[in-house]
Amino acid sequence: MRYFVSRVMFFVLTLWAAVTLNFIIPRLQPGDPAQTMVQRLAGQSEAIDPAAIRAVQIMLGLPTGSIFEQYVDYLQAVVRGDFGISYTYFPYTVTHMIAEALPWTIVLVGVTHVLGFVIGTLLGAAAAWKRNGKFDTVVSLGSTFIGTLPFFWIALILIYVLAFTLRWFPEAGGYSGEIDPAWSWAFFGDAIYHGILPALSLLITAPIGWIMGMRNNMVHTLGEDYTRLALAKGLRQRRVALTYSARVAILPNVTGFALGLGTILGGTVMVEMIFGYPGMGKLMFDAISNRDYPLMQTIFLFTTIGVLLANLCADILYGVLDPRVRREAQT
Amino acid sequence: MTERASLEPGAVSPEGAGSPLLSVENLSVSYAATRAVRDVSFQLHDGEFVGLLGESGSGKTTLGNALLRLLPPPGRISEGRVMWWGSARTGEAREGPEPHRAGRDLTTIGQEDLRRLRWREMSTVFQSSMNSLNPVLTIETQFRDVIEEHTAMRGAPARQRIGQLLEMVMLDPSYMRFYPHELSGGMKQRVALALALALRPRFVLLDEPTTGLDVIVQRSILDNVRALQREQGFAVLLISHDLGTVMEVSDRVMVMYAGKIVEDQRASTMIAEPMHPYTRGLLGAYADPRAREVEIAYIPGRPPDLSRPGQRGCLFAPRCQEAIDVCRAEEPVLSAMGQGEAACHVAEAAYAAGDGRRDQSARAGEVFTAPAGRTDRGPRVERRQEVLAVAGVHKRYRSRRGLKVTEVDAVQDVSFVLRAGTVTALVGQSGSGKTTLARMVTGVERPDTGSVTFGELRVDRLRGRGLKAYRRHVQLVFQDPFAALNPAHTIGYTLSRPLINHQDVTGAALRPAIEELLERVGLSPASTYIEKYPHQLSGGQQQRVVVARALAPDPEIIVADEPISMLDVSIRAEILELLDTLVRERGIAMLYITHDLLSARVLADEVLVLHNGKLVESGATLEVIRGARDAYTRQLLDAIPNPFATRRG
Amino acid sequence: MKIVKEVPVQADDPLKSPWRRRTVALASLLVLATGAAACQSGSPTEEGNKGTPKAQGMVSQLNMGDFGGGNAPQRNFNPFSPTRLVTDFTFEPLFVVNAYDCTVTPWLGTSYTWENPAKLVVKTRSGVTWSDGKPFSAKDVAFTYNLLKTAPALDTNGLWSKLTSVTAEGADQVTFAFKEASVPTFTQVSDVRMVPEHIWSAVTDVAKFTNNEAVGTGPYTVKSQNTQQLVLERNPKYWQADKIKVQRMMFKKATGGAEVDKLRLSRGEYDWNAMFVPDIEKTYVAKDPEHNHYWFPPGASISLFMNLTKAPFNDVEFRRAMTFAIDRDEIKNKAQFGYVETASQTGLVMPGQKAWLAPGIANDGKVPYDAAQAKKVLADAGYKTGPDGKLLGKDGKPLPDFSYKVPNGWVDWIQAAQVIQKNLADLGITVDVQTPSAEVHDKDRGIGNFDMFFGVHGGGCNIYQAFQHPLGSSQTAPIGKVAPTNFIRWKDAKTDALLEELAKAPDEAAQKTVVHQLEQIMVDQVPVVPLWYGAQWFEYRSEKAIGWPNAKDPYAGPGNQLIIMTKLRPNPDYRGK
Amino acid sequence: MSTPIGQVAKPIDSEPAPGDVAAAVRRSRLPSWVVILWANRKSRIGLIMLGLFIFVAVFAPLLATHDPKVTDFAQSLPPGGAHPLGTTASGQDILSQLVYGARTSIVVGLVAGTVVTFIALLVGLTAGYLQGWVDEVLSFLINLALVVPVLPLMITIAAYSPVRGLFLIIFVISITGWAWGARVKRAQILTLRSRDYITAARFAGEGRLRIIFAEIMPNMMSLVVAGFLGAAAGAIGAEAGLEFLGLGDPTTVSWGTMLYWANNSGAMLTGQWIWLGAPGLAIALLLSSLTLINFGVDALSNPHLRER
Repeated sequence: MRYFVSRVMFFVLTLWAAVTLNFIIPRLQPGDPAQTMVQRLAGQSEAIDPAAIRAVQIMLGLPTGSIFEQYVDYLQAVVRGDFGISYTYFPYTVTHMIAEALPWTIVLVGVTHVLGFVIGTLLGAAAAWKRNGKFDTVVSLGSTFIGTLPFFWIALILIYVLAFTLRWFPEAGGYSGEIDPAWSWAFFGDAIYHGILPALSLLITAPIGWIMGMRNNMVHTLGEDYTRLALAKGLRQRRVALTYSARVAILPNVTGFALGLGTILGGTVMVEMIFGYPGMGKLMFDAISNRDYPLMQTIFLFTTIGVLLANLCADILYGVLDPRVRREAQT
Repeated sequence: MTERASLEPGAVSPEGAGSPLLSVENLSVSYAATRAVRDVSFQLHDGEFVGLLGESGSGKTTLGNALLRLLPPPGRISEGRVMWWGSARTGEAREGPEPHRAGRDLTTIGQEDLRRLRWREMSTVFQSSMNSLNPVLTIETQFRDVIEEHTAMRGAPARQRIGQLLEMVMLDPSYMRFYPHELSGGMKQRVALALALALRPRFVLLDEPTTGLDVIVQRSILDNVRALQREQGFAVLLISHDLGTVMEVSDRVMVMYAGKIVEDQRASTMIAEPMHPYTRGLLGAYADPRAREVEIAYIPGRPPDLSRPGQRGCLFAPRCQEAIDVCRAEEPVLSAMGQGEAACHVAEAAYAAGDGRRDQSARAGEVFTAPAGRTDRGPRVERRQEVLAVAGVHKRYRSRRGLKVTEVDAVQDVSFVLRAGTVTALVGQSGSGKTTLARMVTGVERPDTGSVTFGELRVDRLRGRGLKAYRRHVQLVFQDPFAALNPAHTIGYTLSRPLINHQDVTGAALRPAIEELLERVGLSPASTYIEKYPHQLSGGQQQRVVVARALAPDPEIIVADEPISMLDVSIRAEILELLDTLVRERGIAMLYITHDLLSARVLADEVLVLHNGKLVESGATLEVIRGARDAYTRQLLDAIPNPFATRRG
Repeated sequence: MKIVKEVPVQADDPLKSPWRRRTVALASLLVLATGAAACQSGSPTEEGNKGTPKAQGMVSQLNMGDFGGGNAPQRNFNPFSPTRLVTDFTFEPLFVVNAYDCTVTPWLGTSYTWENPAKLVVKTRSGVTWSDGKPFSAKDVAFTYNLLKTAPALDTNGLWSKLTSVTAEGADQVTFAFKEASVPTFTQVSDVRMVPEHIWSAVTDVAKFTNNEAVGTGPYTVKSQNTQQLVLERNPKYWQADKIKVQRMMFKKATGGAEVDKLRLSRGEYDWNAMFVPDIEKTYVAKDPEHNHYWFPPGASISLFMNLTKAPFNDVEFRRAMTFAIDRDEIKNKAQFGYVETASQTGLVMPGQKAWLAPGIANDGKVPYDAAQAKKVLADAGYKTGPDGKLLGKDGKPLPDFSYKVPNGWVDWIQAAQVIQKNLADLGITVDVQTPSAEVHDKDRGIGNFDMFFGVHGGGCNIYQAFQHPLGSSQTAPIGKVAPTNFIRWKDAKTDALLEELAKAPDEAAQKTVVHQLEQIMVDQVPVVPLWYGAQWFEYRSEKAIGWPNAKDPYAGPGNQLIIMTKLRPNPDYRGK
Repeated sequence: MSTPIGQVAKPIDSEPAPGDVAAAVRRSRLPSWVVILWANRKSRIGLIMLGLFIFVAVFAPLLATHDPKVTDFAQSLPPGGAHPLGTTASGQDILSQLVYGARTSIVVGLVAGTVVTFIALLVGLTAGYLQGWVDEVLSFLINLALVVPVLPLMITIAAYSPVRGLFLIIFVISITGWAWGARVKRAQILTLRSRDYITAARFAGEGRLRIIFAEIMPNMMSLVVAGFLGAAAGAIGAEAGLEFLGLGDPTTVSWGTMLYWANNSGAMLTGQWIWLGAPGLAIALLLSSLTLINFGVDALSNPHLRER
């Protein structure tokens, strides 16, 4: 049990650190956030009545008081789930905006990340099983190169070729707008059609890390005595490859799965921005473009919490999959 | 447990059977440019227990892997055949010897056919049981795997069978629910053995099955194997570097050197009449520690590098003291002589001359005679000056797991003294507390109570600078010489550091000082070693460098932690001799830590036997070993493999 | 409809299109005009719902560009909210000031009178109904203005810093009382969109009210909206419904960014859009020369602003040399794609404000590039050139290197600054182009921590502001304190006196006399050096509808949506539906 | 950007280690590391590719036909004639930009790679060698930095920053990218510090610093170099990404800004696929060269792999 408790403790600690980091970063910026914000609301070269600034400050609930009081208020607000009002989408709250964007990203990232993991792990395992063969060479060198392609560049090329030139897919958006978002097949079909290119942009590089990881781990586990013993046992190749070699080799990838989520979320920012996909990445990009600090901060916090949660899940899953780490649980 | 009707335990006469179970014909295996196994032929008969003896690099494990067709890439069988004469049978029913026994070449047989043969007919136990069990599967699953793959047994009967198998190797059936990491090394090895016997195969390959285990456990497992083999009548090929073990349990022993089998004969006759000089050299490394006079021998030099092309003649010739001209020109082939086979021109000539029995006292190689054998030793011990005194030390370790605090008494009330020019052996199993004691002597660890005194210095109270200064007086020799030398530095650099730090030797004086050290440990000419990196030296040479480094500050005390256990048998005595010479000549007090009573017997003046943190026996070496009072000491003594002792029933 | 004022979020998107952001500044300056216009009476007519739009001589649908609200537009039809969606077709002001020629068109107001420079009386239109059927009256007007008083955050024009009261008198008259002479405030007063009292009086927090029903008096009502598109439907109850010939307007979100938007534009998927397009002749017009058109009328002046508290910028002769020294045509062609016009030294936007040009000023006040003349002016003023070719100050010491600050990422401006850098290097003046972030740029600009930068001024129809913002001493502050708009620290008694006079001048003739003198100050004293006019982006297709404003028929600025909607009519040659 | 900064994505090389490297090292007058890396076929290809990029970067002024910032040319020209890759929408020569872009990328890779490696080494060494509470705290920091999504963090920090430009990007990459390297190095130190030869060095009278730098560090060479290559690759990728997002200074000439401009001013519209494609390919090739070099790096601190 100790293993799981320590993982949860780590999660709580990192969560606190992330929340605090999120508090600190915006406060490191020079200048008065209220001034910036009011200026933004009013337009660049307008002279503003100081009273208006004050009014806006009150209206938006901009922080007041000592830094410590602000921190306490902030923590309380976070616990309440109150992240303030978005500057860009005023008077809508940050939470409202995130609630709208989150499902898009969860689906996009979820699907691509899981698919990438599965494809990558399978390819990596296959390459390792036939190591030094043609397939392995192609996969290894291929992923060495493809792995270096920037996400956003792939997205640009895809959009250029498949949307601009061939017009097979829509260039942008999460749905066409003709169909209002609803729980209908028509809408889902439309959303999937719009999601293919963004997903593909992520999917081209998503498996690379897993291919490398799985191949290297499995080359290692294939050389391990238990795999050789499994062969000597006269087990079928499939069983040896899956239960003995791959089963152990996949363990580091499980931890990597959560960490990889952070990477793919990074990619999502660019891909969503390029495709105008209405998810968290796009929202974050817009928040940055518009200096919408509350929104930006909260998205960063959500992203971090998402990765932390995924990490916690991975750790727990790891504990379940690898009996060695929960040694204490037994004795 | 049902017995094979047709095969009476131990009733197999290896020579008598008409056709072999397994025959290896001109087998060669190569790894890239290295020919690891060269033109090996032998036969194995039903129920035979054959030992395959060889030092590291001799190709014995590669040969084993080749037999099972488990060579890791880039290894490949370049020539020859491995014929299997037992056939693959289906179903559970095991009938008598088949009327039709068609041989099948394991090197070319199809994957699927091979798979069917595996485990049902031939199984194996790998060297390191730490890694041969899948860490993420329970013991039960790993048994079930083979049972369900090869038989129709499922569910409860399978579980029952697994229980039986575990009991067979003296493990409680409840362990089947465990994961490998929850078992001790010995238990894992027993599981691996039970697993190998799960389908009652006709042939089991045991590759160093007990290496790395404590001697007592080692002994118990080997006894278990032998008993089971007699009971079930499977054929065994036992691969080991440990001549004592192999000789003791095998019916027949094959000795491998540089990729070739150089001798093959029955164990009983091999002890009496080893034919190949190499075999004789190996045998020389063994002795009965309880004997009145003990002397052990070693073979100077190192095995050849098989990746180097164009080597001619007998590859052992450079290390052979009996070598004659033809040895350097022509490689001998394995041919029948005496009571077995050997590949040696000298032996061949001797047998051809009709007088196979050469002078038995002429052991091959250099001889190192145990000091205790010299009658003048005893009294001198008393006169030696006391250098370090350990008095009533006690050490308790606390480990916390969650809320549970476990306390282990690593050392309890131990006292001893180290004297100049004297070797004190600290003997015990792993976990007996000998490492903790050694760390106290070096000042790395402090006792909870008691004292460690070096002259006027309270070692147990040293810290920081004082401790650093103390290290000038106490030096270490490590178990694994390769790990003890920084691979990134040359020998010269490594030796220069203690000279600079402790002896203030600098500038032009440095190189002569290093050369002197090297010469003193027998690495000469020294200049050829200074620029070398550790990996360019052999194990024995590396250990000499480690010794040289320990000598550099001119210490009063040397703590040698199992300094020979990682070395090949044929060169162990060489290092012991070096240590002995240095201790005597330079009046160094040595704490010699070992689990091996034979080496203690040979090297040490005094022996301390440590068991569970307590000193169970101590005294002059000869007295302790010949007149062991403590049961544990006797157990340790019994566990020493001794090819010369009478075979156990 | 993507005129920048409508979509501040989109426009202020510095990462997206560095070209578009500038328009924010321009837009905010596109504040309306002085001058009066005759009353115009419109007779609202009810219209039946018979047959297809086409059959009735209607354009069935216009495809529009962005509709504001950022990239994830949320329903918000509060016309005062900075984050609103398109409301210009739904809510109407009292008067529409023509952004191109600054004429005033009566709208919900039929006429206005300055009873004195601090009191404005407006007659409101009768017979107008809100889209929910309730009648519109002067009470709604008074309510709307007083609403802004309660929500100062939404009063971004700062009306209530000048107003004292707004009261309705009867059903068709509203009186505005000001603290002081405020004639030039008319453009700001008339800019306010009217909202119905019967709905808004119940609203407690106006700033946070999203006005989902969008009940207005305008020609269009909101039909549907999601994050991808907004559909506006013709309001059959509109008071001048007979002039509205477009049945529906379909706004599409430019979610894919500028590139996708440009692609759609070039494919003819927009009938009306406002965006920066590089090489527009090739990428847009050439795709369908018959129907694809654009018109980029000039907006605010973008000028060289110098720190007048420092030498040599405090020397009028030095500044005068600057007017000759800079190759505006190179900036226009290199940095601005040739889309813009070079600016007049007078501070007016030519040719739209030609009527305001002082008679003595030649060539519309545009100064040609003449490096030799610049050198001569400098030499005459006592600036010598050192042996290394560097210009020496009047004290004979070499001039220091001057910084030229341009907000980071405003690439066309950076390119323009580089042209200036090159031009000044020819005179022996070393300029270091620096690109701090926009925030730092603005802060430095405010506190006077700069040598030179690009300032934006004028461009709107509020000619008072066009001079008062950059030059009024009330708009400045000492170095180190934040100056609202007079960043250059121009302090001139004569300018201030003229501005005061202008604020009081009741009619255009009187205003013109004062403005002519201000122009003269610009030309003689050279407080700033106007370089080019920012362009207003406007692309349209004449396939379905005709009657768009353009260079040949500049009846309104591209931002005067209401005027344009009354002029559009179906293209008789259009064969689609 | 598909791997965290400092993490090296490469397959384990199964190519047999050449036996004659040590001899070659002895014979050659080149630095030994070059010879060692040269011995591996893949890293040799990587070195050649990297060499080309460095050559282009160093001699950019000679190789580029035009000043990459000059906007004197006709806009959006297709490839051909005086502009082999055409011109941008602002009339800049694309080939010259590509050539100068190599400079930016290599400088970023070099500087950020060095800083990241340095921080990673410092944190990793301190945590691994000191142990105790220092290690606990640093390990927590490392793990924290590992789980915080790097790109969003970079973006957030960059977005809040009052300054823009290459310096900021390098700074952001440096302070966000060290975690992986630190973790790997800490783990390595933990195993190395318990080696017998470290104990032996202590008994040979070596001080703590000397043990770290003379005894442990040489055995971490391959890790440090691999870490550096990984960090450099990560930094180059991140720089391009941040520039592409517009978080850099769009007037710097780099592959990232080229893509930013290609995306923002009509490369797709005018069909200038080279403008769009070339910078991305250049990034990928440069990163590939670093990855390829990494194949040979293992041999650096393992003399065993150099000679049998």
